[in-house]
Amino acid sequence: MNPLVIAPVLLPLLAGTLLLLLRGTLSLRVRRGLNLTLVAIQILLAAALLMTVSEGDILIHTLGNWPAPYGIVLVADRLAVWMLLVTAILAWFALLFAVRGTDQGSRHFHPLFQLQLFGLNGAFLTGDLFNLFVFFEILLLASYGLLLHGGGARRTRAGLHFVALNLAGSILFLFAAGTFYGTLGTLNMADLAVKIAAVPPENLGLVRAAGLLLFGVFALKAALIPLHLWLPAAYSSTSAPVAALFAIMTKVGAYCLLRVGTLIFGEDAGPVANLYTGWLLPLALITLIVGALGALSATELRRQIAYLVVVSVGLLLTAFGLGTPAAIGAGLYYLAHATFAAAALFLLADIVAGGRGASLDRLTPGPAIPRAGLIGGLFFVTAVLIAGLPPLSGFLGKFLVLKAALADPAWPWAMGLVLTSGLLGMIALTRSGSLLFLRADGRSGATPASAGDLAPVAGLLALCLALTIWAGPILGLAQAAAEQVLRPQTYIQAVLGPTTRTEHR
Amino acid sequence: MKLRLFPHPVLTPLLALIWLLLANSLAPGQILLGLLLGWAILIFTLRFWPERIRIHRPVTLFRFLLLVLYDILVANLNVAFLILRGPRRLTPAFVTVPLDLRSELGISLFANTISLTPGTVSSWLSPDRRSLVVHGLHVGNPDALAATLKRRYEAPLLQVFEPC
Amino acid sequence: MLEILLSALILIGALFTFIGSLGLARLGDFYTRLHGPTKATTLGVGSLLIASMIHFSTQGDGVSFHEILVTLFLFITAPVSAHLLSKAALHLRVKSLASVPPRIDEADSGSDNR
Amino acid sequence: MNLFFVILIPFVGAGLTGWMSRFGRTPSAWTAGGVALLALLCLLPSSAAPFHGETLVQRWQWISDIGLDLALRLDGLGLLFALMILGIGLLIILYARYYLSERDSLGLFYAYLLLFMGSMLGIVLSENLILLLMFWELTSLTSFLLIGFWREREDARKGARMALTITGLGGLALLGGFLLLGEMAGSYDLSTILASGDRVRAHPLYTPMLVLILLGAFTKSAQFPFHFWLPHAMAAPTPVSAYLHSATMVKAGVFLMARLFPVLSGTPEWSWLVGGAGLATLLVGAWFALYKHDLKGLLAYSTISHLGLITLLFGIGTPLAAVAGVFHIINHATFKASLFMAAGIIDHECGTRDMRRVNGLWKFMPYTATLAMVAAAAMAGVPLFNGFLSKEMFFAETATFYTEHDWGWLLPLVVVIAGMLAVAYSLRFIHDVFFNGDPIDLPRTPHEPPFWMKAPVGVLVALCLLVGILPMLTVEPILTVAVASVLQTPSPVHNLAIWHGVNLPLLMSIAALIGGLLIYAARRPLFGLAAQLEGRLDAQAMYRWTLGRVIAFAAWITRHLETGSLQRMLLLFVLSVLTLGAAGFVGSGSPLTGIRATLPVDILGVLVTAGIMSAAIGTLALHRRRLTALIVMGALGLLIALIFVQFSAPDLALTQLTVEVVTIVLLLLALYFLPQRSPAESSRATRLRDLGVAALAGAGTAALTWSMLTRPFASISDYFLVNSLPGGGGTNVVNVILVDFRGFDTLGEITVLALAGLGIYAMLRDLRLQGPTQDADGRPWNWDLHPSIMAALTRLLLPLVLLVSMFILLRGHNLPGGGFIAGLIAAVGLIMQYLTNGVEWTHRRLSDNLHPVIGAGLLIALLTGLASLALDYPFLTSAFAHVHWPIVGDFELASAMAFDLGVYLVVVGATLLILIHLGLMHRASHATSLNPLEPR
Amino acid sequence: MEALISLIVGVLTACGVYLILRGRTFPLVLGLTLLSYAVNLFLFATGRLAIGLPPIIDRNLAETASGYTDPLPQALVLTAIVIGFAMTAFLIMLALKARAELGNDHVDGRPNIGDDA
Amino acid sequence: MLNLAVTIALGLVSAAFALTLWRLLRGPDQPDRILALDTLYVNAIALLVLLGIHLDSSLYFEAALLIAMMGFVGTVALCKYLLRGDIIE
Repeated sequence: MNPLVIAPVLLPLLAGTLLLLLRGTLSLRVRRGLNLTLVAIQILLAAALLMTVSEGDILIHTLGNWPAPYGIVLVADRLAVWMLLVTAILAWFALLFAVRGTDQGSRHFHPLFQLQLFGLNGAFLTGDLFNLFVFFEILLLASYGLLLHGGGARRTRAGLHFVALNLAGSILFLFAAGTFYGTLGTLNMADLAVKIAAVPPENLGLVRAAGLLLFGVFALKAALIPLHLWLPAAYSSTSAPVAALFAIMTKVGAYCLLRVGTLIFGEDAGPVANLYTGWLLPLALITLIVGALGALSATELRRQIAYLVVVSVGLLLTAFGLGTPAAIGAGLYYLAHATFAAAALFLLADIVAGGRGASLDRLTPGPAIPRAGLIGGLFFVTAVLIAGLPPLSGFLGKFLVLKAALADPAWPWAMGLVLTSGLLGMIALTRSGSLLFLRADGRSGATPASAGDLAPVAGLLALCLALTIWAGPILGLAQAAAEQVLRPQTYIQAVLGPTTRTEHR
Repeated sequence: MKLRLFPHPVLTPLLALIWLLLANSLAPGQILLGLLLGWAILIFTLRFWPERIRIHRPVTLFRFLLLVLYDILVANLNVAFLILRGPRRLTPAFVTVPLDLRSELGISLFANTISLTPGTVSSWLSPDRRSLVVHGLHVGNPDALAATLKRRYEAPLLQVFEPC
Repeated sequence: MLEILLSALILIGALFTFIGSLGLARLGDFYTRLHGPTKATTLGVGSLLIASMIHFSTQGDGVSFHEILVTLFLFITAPVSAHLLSKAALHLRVKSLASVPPRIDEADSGSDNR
Repeated sequence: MNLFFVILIPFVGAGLTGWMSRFGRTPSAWTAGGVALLALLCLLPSSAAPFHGETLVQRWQWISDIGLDLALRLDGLGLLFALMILGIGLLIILYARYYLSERDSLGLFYAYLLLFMGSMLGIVLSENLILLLMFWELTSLTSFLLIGFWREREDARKGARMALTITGLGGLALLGGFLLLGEMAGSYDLSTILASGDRVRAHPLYTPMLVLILLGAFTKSAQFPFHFWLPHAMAAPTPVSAYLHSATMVKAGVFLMARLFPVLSGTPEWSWLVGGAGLATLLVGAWFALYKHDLKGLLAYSTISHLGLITLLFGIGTPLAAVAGVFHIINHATFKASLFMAAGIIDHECGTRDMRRVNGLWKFMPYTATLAMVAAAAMAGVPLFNGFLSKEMFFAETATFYTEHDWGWLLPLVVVIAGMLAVAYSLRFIHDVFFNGDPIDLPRTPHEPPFWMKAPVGVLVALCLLVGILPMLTVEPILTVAVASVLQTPSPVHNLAIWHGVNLPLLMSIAALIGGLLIYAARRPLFGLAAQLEGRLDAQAMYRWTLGRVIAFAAWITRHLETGSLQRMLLLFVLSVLTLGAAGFVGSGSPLTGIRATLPVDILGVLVTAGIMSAAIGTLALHRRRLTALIVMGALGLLIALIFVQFSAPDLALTQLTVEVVTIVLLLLALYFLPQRSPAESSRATRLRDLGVAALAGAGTAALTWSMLTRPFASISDYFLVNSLPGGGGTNVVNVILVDFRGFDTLGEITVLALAGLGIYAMLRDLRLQGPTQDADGRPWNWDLHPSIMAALTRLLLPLVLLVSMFILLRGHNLPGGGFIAGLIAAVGLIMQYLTNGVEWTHRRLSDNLHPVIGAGLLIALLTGLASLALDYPFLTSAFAHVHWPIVGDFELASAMAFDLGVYLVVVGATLLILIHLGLMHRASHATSLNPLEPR
Repeated sequence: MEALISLIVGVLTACGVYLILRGRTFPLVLGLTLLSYAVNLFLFATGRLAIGLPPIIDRNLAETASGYTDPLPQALVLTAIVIGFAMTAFLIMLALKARAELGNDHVDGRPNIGDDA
Repeated sequence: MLNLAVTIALGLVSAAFALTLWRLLRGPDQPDRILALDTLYVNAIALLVLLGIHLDSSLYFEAALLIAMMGFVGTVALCKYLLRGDIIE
């Protein structure tokens, strides 16, 4: 019973509660510092967990001391911890940006922020399908609050669409989870995996339908075509730190697709083995190209970045859809990169918009940005990252995915579409970059961005640089996580024990 | 201070009684719990009560309640008959009843009694609270109805709540 | 004997419930329809609750008086609902078979100074 | 190790130089020069190795798992290129110091230049293909910065973008090609790849791989039809052009062909693709070069043409052709760099580069003119200059080709025509600029440039001469080792000499020279022809058109996909889900109906079903009259509660009932601010479509339900039933599940509720809505804010309601109820006070600061769980005990009850928070009492 | 009985889907409410239908699992109802905010649409 | 006999339900519908009591109690809406 497993879930909840209760007592400065400290502790926690699971152990925490599959379990395997770490790091930088003023746009930013992390961490750790639903709702509701933070017509409209669509998604989740329970009689994911392998043929239809409905839920979260349409407006209209934090949101969907696709519908799932892969790869590839086209046609920087997030989702899910250890490992590496890079770009876009006065981030000639050299340099580096150009982590990720794709019969498609989308993304970013930084019409914009504004961006870029330099060991971690994910038996044994626990009855 | 801690000597046992009804039990633990809750809830809710309710003639009130119960029974039979007989033969009418009651609670109780009893629903209270418009399902003589209502219900209520 | 009493109470209760709803469905205008449910159903549900009380009190698991609470609730709330509904209908000038006293109209519209 | 530093030094030096620029232009220039020199010095210790036939490989582990290491290699080819890059780089640094004006940030320029230099060195020194590719793309990026250096100029920006787009396209294709190549060879290491040529050429994917790699090479080296970016890149400062477009960037493409020559060449595909592209480029470039009035434009097209020549040589594919190719790379670098620098001097001095205006400069700057003329002669292939030698070899190779192939005679012919054109444009460069009358309307009066600006040109021109006259002494050793590493065999026998006797190549050269003179003489009519052709054969227009189409297509598809319409998104969502569900079920072949026995239908079931169906359809039919729809939906909620009652779920029924009412109150609060009716907006067809989709969705879920309900199943629930009392201490299994077995869910659930409260509270700030002053029918609102009959009685009800709420809370563990339902009941009771007595009245009695309540609730629930964690049990482990107190008797204390209390508080707090603040929101817009008789 | 429940779920879903495809916020809320009714019923039904067997353990009887309906779906539905309520509340608020900031109650806040048609 | 009575009673209450539902959908005015909803709640209490007797279970009592409470709140809120539009003011 390792309390380390549950700490990443409980800490943000406790933090959120305390920040809520102490709202009136503590000054804003103190609360900011407190929040930053708490998120930093979460980074340390995740890192400690990563150390613990690096040997391949899977840690579990049986909540309420009820054995699985009856109680809810939290499961920390390499994949989950990987996600935790990426989330915590991202959150810290997003928060660092937010405490420079965005957190004052509306009430309760800090509790909402922590509760958002509660939802995210819970979703990554839980080993129970219905509990996953609950955490989805937590992270969604927190994200609604954060998304709307600050207000404004565009934000409200986007928020309304986001909320409505996700509500529909939640309903679908319940249908899917219900069908699973009504057919297999359990909700624990490991137990589901065990039961599904032995599903009688007459129940196959229900199980498959449930699986694909769940696929629909996750596809919506992950913004897979044609369910990606909520993303551009939502991400482009919200405040910068929130958009940066949202870089992880689509990855939750991707994570779930990977988790469910490998655990429940993995190789050992008998008649329903690999149910997701057939759908995932083609859809991911189309997403990739549609996202790239969207980025090319965007007339605002933030919308363009939002579409680039769609592109990254496409590439990520392409990797997951390929389903080999190499591909999934590549995908996990890319996931970290894409999250940080997109976040950096969102933050940068905010600085750009702030520096251009009334022109904001519209891709039209406008006033010169103060400190254009520095900001432009950062933009250049970030754009190189996002577009997947060498020599940074974006290129490595793309290269790894492509290399892994060669083993798949569909590799010409994968290669063609990935490369084309890369080209389109590059053209798009070149256009916007040269427009924003090179083509100023001389008028001076607003107050210059301070070093403090740029620090989170620089920090995120430094992370990407670290991802590049230490690509070897980091990729090793990702690869190990991928291999572990593809051996669901270890997960099942860790959760249910060596023998399937039927004697409890 | 004493008032704060024990706000109402009657209502606390009353609530405890209701608690026992809810719990369907007379166990000592439940009685204790009921009293405790009756006390705690009253402390919290007493400020929601508009005015100190003072009952001047409990016996009259009790008699009045029995009368109402009886009237409800009769009224129900009456209305059932009217409904079954069909809508054609009904002569509905609005009747205005002048009010002597002044307290909010008194008026409310009067109006409610009217609604529960013979073929009448209190429909409208004038802004000055001096008259109540009543809808009758089958009214022969409006003035007589108004007089009956005043005599049968308002008078005892006046005695109980506003003896001046 | 007890069973007969119970059955009678149940049937009476159900019958009055039914008649109340019948009135709601049959009668000619809103104000007359209002009478059915407020009265017939209070009695109907009342006798059903008494039946339930008797039934469960005689089942052996001790007395069952908590049905009184429901009745109490209904008796407090039903007239209030009826009054409010009637008031709302008058405010909305819902068509009435009986003539509406003119002062209601005056008070409701004339004094509104917004 | 030193190779690593050769590459690293420029990168680090770039930063240093940029930083030095704050101390002035000269320190910055010195630093840049020093950096380049340092890199060169670093290279020298290793440079002997290639001459001994060794290939130096240095390797650092990076991502070894996937065959990506920092592996560098130094062989003859690499050394040759590295020397060119560094050597010419040094000259360019010197030149740029004087070329760039005070306004330009020299430090930034040098930083970019050094970055580019480092990238270029990386390409030529990479042992690992992927590493090579990374540097390849870096040159694209850094050249983007260099070309767009004068960012205020529109043409610079466009040129830079175009260059990046085209070379970026190539880079991506190259990535694909390298991936395939690495897969075929089993490694990304050049050593391995170069040794596995046969395997690669026999691979079924050879052709696509070749095409992809060549796409990369061709775009970089500006081969037809991708040549058009190069002239536009002339918007760059001239030192950049001199560097990038003579010795470095554009040479990367031909370098790559040389590098992979042993692996890829020797197949018909190679010959046709490479030879064809080279030949076309040779001609097209030469043709356009002649007619450019812009000095740099002429040089740009001539560069294209010469790159075509080199490509063609590699396409021919014989060992001697490779020798010629490498030789011409060297020669072209020298004379073209000097020519560009000369052009820069002219531009610098005259303020324009238009050859129609720049005439007769011989009088103004004789030294520069001499240097330029020598370089131009080398370009034209005049004997005694280096260009002549390689051109001669080139002619020889085409002549050999003629003997070996049908239609082969065409090649020498075409090549000679190209040679003529080359002579002609070289002549034009010399004649137009330095002679041909007087300058016309120049912005400045030209004179000789500073010495240090001419010096680099002089060095290069001297090299042209030296190589041209004494090839064996100067260029032969390095050429031999370079060719050896290109061919991976010892260099074939070749004889670098001016005079080989009268043979076919010499005749061809003479023909070219004479023809060139003739063409130049007849240039006037030809200019007209060219002007006509230019409009038609404009690859750049095609590029623009294509890009425009792509962007238009992107915009079109995005516009049609992302219309910003929620209805569309939802429709797509529903359709996707239907597809997924149907595909899942239908694809399995399972029967719809299972074998489980069904319950008999009873009267209540029919009643409720009929009721729900009519209420649901009623809601649908009446949805445009919103209040009506709401009322009908209220009935629906009640009926659903009845289903829960009927099928043994009292807890659910209670929950459903309370939630329903709270929802209705909430909706009513909202409806006040919304239109009372929905307009009929959708067309009949849309409605029919939606009805169809809705019917399908309904059929789908109905089928799913039916299919599931008719199948037997075994679930984990028996465990809960058995363990609820002994393990959880409660008889209401649902509640025990909620607070114990799955207490974590509940913790999440109350967090959701708290979040909703907080989110709404946060959202409501600054939200001011004006409610209507009359209802939908235009009637003013009733004056009576709080009808007194209602108010008086509901106040009495409050203690009753709270009592019930406590009752439901306390019994929940054993009988239907629990914290959530109890909390809602209490909330409803309190809301009722708001409803009947108004906000102000209630506020005097009840604080509206509900955050502490929510927070306390969450904290209690959380601490209950943490308590067990502190005792070394898992989170939320429950404990319960039977306690016996005198008088009170037996009762049970369970930690789950504390948890339930937390739930209760959160529910009360959140529900009230939501409803009250919505009520408060429009308090401002309200007049207070409206009773005409009550005092205000 | 199972057929009736299936029918109910189907009809509720159909009506809900139709309503969420309307262009105004209020029908959207109504539609989502209907859909959550449908899914709650569905989730509830996953434990199969049983009449008169509420999962309240009788202390006097032996500890046996038979004779009770499946309690787990009920707990799940309870959670789902609560979450659904929270979500609906949030959506309603958001609809109001949209009405205030976009000027009308169309889900897309179309600028050229009048309010009361 | 009790069973028969309960069955008949169930039939009667169901018929009452149906009539009320008809009024609910038919209208014609909003007060009619609210009244019908209110009546529906009362009918539901009757139904629950009957069901309790029928199934011999007192577990339905709380539901009845809650219906009584919630039905009232719903009706009050709806009426208030008709009168004032703004129900919490």
